[in-house]
Amino acid sequence: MSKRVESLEDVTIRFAGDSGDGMQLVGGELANTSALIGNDIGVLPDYPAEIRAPIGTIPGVSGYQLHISSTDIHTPGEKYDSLIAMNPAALKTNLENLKPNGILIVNSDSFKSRNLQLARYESNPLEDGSLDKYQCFAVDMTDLTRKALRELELGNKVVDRCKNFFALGMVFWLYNRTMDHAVSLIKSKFAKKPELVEANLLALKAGAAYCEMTEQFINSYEVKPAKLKPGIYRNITGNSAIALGFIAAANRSKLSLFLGSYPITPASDILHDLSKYKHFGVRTFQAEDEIAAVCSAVGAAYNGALALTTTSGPGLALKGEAIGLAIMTELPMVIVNVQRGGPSTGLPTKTEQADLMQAFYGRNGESPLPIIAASKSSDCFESAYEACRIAIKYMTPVILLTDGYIANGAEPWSVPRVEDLAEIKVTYAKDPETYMPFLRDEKTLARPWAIPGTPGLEHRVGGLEKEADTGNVSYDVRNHEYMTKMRAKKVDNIANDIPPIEIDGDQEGELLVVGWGSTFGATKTAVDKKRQEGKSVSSIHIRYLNPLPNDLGDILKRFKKILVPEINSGQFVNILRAKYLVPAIPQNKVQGLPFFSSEIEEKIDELLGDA
Amino acid sequence: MSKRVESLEDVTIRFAGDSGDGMQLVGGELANTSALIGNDIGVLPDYPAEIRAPIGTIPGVSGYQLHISSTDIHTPGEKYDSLIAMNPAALKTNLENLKPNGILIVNSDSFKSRNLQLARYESNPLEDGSLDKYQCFAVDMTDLTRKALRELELGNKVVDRCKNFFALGMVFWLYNRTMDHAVSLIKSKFAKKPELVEANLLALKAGAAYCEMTEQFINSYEVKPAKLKPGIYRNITGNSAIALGFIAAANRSKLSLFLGSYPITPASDILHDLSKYKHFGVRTFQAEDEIAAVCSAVGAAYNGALALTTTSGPGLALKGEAIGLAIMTELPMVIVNVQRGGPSTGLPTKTEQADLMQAFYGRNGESPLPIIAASKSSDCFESAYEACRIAIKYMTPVILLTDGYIANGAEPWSVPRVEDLAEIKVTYAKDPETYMPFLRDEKTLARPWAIPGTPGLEHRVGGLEKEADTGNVSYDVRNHEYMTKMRAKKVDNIANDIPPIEIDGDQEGELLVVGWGSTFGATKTAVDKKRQEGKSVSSIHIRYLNPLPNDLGDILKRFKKILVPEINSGQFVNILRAKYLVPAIPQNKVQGLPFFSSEIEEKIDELLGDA
Amino acid sequence: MATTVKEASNGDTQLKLTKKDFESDQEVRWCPGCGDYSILAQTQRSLPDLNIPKEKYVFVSGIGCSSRFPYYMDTYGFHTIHGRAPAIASGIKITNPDLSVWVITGDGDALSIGGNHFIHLLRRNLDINVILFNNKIYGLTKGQYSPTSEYGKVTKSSPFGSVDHPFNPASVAIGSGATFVARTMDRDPAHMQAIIKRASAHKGTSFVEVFQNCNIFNDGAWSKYTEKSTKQDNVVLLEHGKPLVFGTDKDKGIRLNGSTPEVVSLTNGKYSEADLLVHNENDTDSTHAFILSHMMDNPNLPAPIGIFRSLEKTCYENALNEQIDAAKEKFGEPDLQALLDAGDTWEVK
Amino acid sequence: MATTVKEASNGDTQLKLTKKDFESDQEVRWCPGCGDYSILAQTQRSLPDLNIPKEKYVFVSGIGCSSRFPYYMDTYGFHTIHGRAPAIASGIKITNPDLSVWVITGDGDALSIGGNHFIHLLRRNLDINVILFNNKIYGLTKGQYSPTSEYGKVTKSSPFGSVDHPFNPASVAIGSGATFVARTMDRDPAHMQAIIKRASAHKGTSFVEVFQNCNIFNDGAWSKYTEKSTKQDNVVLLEHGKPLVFGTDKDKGIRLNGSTPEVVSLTNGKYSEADLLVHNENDTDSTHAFILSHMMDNPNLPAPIGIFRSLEKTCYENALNEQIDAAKEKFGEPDLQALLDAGDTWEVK
Ligand SMILES: Cc1ncc(C[n+]2csc(CCOP(=O)(O)OP(=O)(O)O)c2C)c(N)n1
Ligand SMILES: Cc1ncc(C[n+]2csc(CCOP(=O)(O)OP(=O)(O)O)c2C)c(N)n1
Ligand code: SF4
Ligand code: SF4
Ligand SMILES: [Mg+2]
Ligand SMILES: [Mg+2]
Repeated sequence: MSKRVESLEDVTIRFAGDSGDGMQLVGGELANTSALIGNDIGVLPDYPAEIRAPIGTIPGVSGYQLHISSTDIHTPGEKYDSLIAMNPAALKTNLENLKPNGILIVNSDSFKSRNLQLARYESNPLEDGSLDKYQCFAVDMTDLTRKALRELELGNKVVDRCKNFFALGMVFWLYNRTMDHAVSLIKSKFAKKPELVEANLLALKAGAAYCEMTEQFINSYEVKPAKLKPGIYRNITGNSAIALGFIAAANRSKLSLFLGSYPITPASDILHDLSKYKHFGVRTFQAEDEIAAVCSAVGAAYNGALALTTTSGPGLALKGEAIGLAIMTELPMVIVNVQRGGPSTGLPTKTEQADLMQAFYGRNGESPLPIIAASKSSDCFESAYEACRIAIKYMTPVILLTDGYIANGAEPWSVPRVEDLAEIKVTYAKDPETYMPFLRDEKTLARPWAIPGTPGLEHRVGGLEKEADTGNVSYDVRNHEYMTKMRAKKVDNIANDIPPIEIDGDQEGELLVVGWGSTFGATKTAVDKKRQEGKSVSSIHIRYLNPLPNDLGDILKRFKKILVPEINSGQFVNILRAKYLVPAIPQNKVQGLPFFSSEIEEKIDELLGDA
Repeated sequence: MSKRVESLEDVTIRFAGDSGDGMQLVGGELANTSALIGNDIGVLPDYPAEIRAPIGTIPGVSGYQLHISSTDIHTPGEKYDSLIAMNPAALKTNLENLKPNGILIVNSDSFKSRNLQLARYESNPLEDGSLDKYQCFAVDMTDLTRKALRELELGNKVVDRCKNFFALGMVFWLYNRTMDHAVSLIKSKFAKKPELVEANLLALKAGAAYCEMTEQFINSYEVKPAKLKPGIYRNITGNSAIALGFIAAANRSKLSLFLGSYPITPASDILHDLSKYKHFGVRTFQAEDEIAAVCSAVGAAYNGALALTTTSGPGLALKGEAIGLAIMTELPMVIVNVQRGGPSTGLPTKTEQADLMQAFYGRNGESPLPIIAASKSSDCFESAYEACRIAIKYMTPVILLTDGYIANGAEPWSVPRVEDLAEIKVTYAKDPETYMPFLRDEKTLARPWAIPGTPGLEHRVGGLEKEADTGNVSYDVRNHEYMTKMRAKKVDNIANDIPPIEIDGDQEGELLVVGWGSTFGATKTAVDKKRQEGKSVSSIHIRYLNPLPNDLGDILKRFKKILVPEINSGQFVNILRAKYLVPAIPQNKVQGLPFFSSEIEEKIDELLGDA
Repeated sequence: MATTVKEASNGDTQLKLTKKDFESDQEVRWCPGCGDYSILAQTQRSLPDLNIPKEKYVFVSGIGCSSRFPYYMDTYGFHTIHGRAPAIASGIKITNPDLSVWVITGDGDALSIGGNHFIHLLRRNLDINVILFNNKIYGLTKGQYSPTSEYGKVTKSSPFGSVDHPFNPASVAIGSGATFVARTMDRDPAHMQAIIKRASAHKGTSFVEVFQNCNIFNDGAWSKYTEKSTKQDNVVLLEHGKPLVFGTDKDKGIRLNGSTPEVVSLTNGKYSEADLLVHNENDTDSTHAFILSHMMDNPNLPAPIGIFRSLEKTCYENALNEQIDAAKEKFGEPDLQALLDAGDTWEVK
Repeated sequence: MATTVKEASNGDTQLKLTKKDFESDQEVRWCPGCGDYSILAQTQRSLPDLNIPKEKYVFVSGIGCSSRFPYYMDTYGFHTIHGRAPAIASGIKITNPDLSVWVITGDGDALSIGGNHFIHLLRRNLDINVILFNNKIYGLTKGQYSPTSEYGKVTKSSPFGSVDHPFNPASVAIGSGATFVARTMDRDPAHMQAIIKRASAHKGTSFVEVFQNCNIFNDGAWSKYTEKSTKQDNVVLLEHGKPLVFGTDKDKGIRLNGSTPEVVSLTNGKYSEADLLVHNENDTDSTHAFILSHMMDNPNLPAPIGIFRSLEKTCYENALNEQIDAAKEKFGEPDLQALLDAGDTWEVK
């Protein structure tokens, strides 16, 4: 039978199975292979808060969604073209978003009564006709994998764990992907257990062969490489990109890098990543808690290091008091908050943007600091780098916001050339004659950085209010007001040191959609589409949330309506309303998931009228 | 010589001396005596952050300011009519605000070269003519006290510590106060050391006698009783009133009272006070830190107690994560934050209103809770009571804001009759048939309170998102959105359960001054005065900061201009601007001091034009 | 959720509860093979014997795999925030001393972020039972080293080996003034049940360290002590009043050399049982328990299992309630109006 | 602020610093008579002998009366937030092991809010010196009981007497794995100076508890140990290698009965010095130090003063730096571009 290959502009695929089924692994591998082929990709890993919930249950389902495209894309897709469901629970929780007539591959071996029951199915969906509106392929993957691996004489338990690669093999055949990268992944991942290398390779090939041999699949598909900007690319998650951004900033500023951190989902990978780079002189300190983590960073900053701390929402809540100390002592550091679903422990593995106000105000007293948010996984590098630049130049703690979605999501990243990175100049104070701990630089209003070990600059800092210039403790009431204003002014002035806003679309019009953080992808996709439909809608994306860009007020006034989509109950929208007195309209989604571009499209239609 | 008594409407007196000079004691005594006479009073204690800074230095100065009036007043006064300065440093730091031709009583014994030097005086102000514009009385208090106490044969050290009562005796004479209360104070305070009773009584009388005998003082003054609303009055500080408010709420709701707290200035006195009332069944737990303090309260709340925690700004920062847990588990408790100067350790003994945004947003995720602020010392009772009522009725943590000024300040309080207090009804769940942990009351949206020990209601709560009704852990995305909205709605609905705003002045006009918290006194005084001058200005005071009163939006729109004075850099003003899109104007003072009414008057003039 | 308690009193009546009565309707969500299952089962098996009505139990936990425990118990339960369970449990116990309060925690939860609350609970000696699931790893966050991980441990956050010296949880507890300290393991159900019951019986804070296997991120961390083949030579079972004897053939013992314990052979004629350290749970001096607690830190010594220390001492909540009772006695029925009217008052007419 | 260091090196050259070199220009703001003055003076007197250039000192404190200390030292100093000094000091030491880092703290600061950071610092054994000013009270907040206040203590927050059992700071430290533990007092300047110098010399975390009098809120809390008339009978001075002898006429000694210390008379002929417990600072087993640490809890025993334990053990920052050096050795000069380009890359033209 000759293979009919249909060419698609883009395709969305979702793997879903038990937490132990290895869905993240094969999903990630399909992403890497596609990126290497030259597709643009967007991914959304989605896994439970338990390490491994009981097998076969709904809470135990782990999903990995991947959007592969031949054009520039910005989201992990919405409705899937294909769903691979390894058990009934995976089918149950994911079917809703499979497109009508979409491809549904299920591991039919697992549709036994116990599993059906665990997934709360009354009858077997493979038999009751409920899947008729899809192209459903029920494949006995367990059985087929066992057969394919029979020769190896491995236990069933080991063999059954290979069926994820069987499924991947099928998808590879279906979407005409090369197996080269998957082969080398298997070889390196199981290097210490050669029998597993062979087993998984066999499973992978068996999956592809199954599609080739059976006559079930009439079509196969391809997605041509995307036309990305020229450059060297690699696939990267937001958390890895942040780690690299910090190393780059330390390297360029010639500061030593210090991270004080306490593990927390979904931020831990930054700690894991940075722990590896000891030869870059990176010092990571796994502290006893978040307070010790941020405090150790304050100590490192006092000592002249490029100091970091990384966390997620509940951890940021704990760090508030110490961030206040860094503000009072005017020490440079970067606090990364990878937002997750709240309040409290909330939904630890889901995404949310609900810590913006906490970043602004989660401390006692008047304690302003710069806030930056990354817009997508690949933007995390530059955002981290920029956060460091500002922290050092202005002697201030900076909060960098990302979220679970872009932290774990991956996409192609155009790897920068080191020589193109912005300069980060550091000058430690040296001269005992002119040194005063709180004598500010006229331009930046930054105080000098005098580090322990420097002869003649011995001085004391602390959390009590300090006298201008000398830095001595001062209870003088007017000095307090003056210093409060200077701390605020120093941060406000940073607005003069950031690039102007780029408007995507017309410079004025009916509607402006304002994004921040990870709403970037869905917003851009939606607005682009609506503009193509001829609607008067533009979008801007705000990386610098505090201080806001100087030109923002002007831009807002040029549009009749302003829409602010956020994965929270409406936070940034209030900042805009309070500051510019514009009737900005919130669009909110609090479902632990990023926006679908269609949701924003609908809102745009609603605001502009459907005409 | 016959005494000429001049009658004054009101008078402002300031005692200032070394931290060890006992100024707070005699200042407080003058306040109590005046209150008992029937004056309205307002006080402002003002002491250094050190327990006792080195004697004679400027940072060591402790002040106590008292406003005594025959009319209803709302502030501790501004410029003083009389200043009692016990040493050069006290003179130096306080002279600025003495009215021209005001009465200045100095302890001339302490104007020796060492003290002058410590106070950074180049020449002796008693000799260089710099005090000519005041009625200056240089009195050798140390020497006169020693002489008066000679018979007792006590050491000089002991004798010298009595000179504060000598000074008080002078002031008593000068303002024609009865000594009865002071005499009983001395008797009870020094009950264990009879020799000190005698010594201080002698000093007190000697002070008065000195004025009577010498011909220095031509005039003496009196301030007639104020015409307060009928009732039983006592003088009370904000912190004591809070403690009583809580006891009253516990008593009326028949709940047992639990306070988990960690000492911190200026909130510690609430802990001290409540620790005394063991016979009211009050359990106080001095925890190892603020986190343990709030957590113990969460545990007590889970257990069906009326749970409290008290702190100041840095402590609130530490409590954020656990407050989020109380929000997620929907447990009732009251968090008192007595605001002080920030950021960080800041100015611990000074006042500020800079934790409002922290109260709103100092936690991860979408975590709304009700916020109430007390307006003056005597209002703390009702505010505390009301915070309890709302917490219990709506099963929610409530933040109650006060500040150092009203917490330490004292004023006459019209003691309520127990039977007039609002009802606080508590119903614990009992019925295993109908019980579900998160099944909400239709009206209040509160979940049922089922306390450990109740047979058949065994259930689990926690910080993870929970399924509506059942309270089981749920990662369902739509349930999360639903629960997020329900938590917000429950808090928003409280707006239907609070009294309408009272407008002080016309119902519409040119200018509305909006106060919250301790700006009440200065705002009211200023607006009353300007209205008497015929200006079109009204004022409102907002006790319920979240949710805001339903009628607020309407009221704001009836005025052309809106002014929001705050002891911070502008916080509440932004809440109003964001919510109502009104161009409210901030008036800010960040000097660790309350507003003077004159400052608000000036601002009113500026906004309305001087005409 | 309906209670199956036969008699809702705490008196002498036998309540006749069973393991099933303590099983909630929630699916247990640990990895297959996790040691947590055994601890849950032993707890559910032990509680019926305590003859406490089930509505009087409150299980309080922090965050971690172990801290999911309360969801699986059909009692009152509170899954709180990371590290804070002791503080929340304190608020519960103080406001109702009548409850049987249990803190379920992990090595990270109790000793890393929660270290301070842990030691303060021990010193205050509230009558709360603390069960620490020690798997020497952060399970829930997928495998970083914990404060009990061994020096040099390679984990996700220590790819070059950890440079933290570990805590010995029992030593920390004794240094903090703990009145009841015990150690048991997931693989010894009978022993664990006995310890759970003793912990419950102790008035004051009971601290129980459980060797727990995390088969995903730290498999076999305790196998030396738990596997049949090696257990006898590496574990010494503590029995009150008995000398410390161990080994497959009970051929070895522990003797004090000064204050330092050492292993002696009982078969070479040099030492007999009479020379050995005799276990005394109730020693008022905490040194004996301290010696036992850190024997494990010395690779040449076996790890003691059992009750290191059990000593009566005033419980915080009892002392507090006595003060309250005394104050009520002294000042009589509280009169709110009188309280409000107290101090110097005056009347305006 | 200009340094008076004669030679800015840390070599053999004598720096010739004096007490004055360590006095800052800030007015000292403690109550007259406060024990803190003596600790400040002894520190300023001791440092010149350490021969460390003054720019290499960093004094880090939390919040409390005691924590004002750094302002008065003309060295680098950081007055941080309540309880967190050990964590901040850790960040300092890790990023520059060449500095001499000191943590100044109080009983509330170190043991109440800061308890967790304190015990974790001790277990990690960073080369930091911790001086705890123990006045058994919260001074700065005007007199509430602290974690070292005695049971039953009447204070502002415990008008009916505290129902908290106190910590013994030295026992907590030893239970947490401290490698250097010592005790001294504000009223014994010479002893304190000696201890400060030894603490500085120790590589690893040095913990020094100082009995400090707060004459305003807890006057005389230590007088039993510090007053001439009672000191001899209530304090035993620890000297390495010597038996524990004390009493006005050196007539009493401490003997171990099993592992429990007891006082014996040296004059009634029953016991001689040979029967006494001999002090060994360097005992690898921490039991000896633990016994000494909690002798004070027993009112019949004297309080030991001196160095309880001094043991070398890898310091966190050294181990970390060795890993970094080894990694650099192994992977060569860091090449940022190569790092960014690592992994699977592809080129778009
Ligand atoms: C404030 C906060 N910080 C960090 C976390 C992330 N976190 C959850 S559990 C855990 C450690 C769990 O280790 P352990 O207590 O040993 O429990 P185990 O999972 O091993 O049973 C961490 C770091 C959190 N949930 N909250
Ligand atoms: C977060 C925080 N909580 C509470 C306080 C208030 N506070 C300041 S010092 C102190 C206790 C001081 O006691 P201690 O450490 O013994 O020092 P001392 O004053 O006795 O020297 C407290 C509770 C604070 N400054 N910050
Ligand atoms: S990760 Fe480890 S501790 Fe957690 S459930 Fe799995 S096996 Fe148990
Ligand atoms: S309050 Fe006590 S500890 Fe503080 S300075 Fe005064 S005497 Fe010293
Ligand atoms: Mg663990
Ligand atoms: Mg103290």
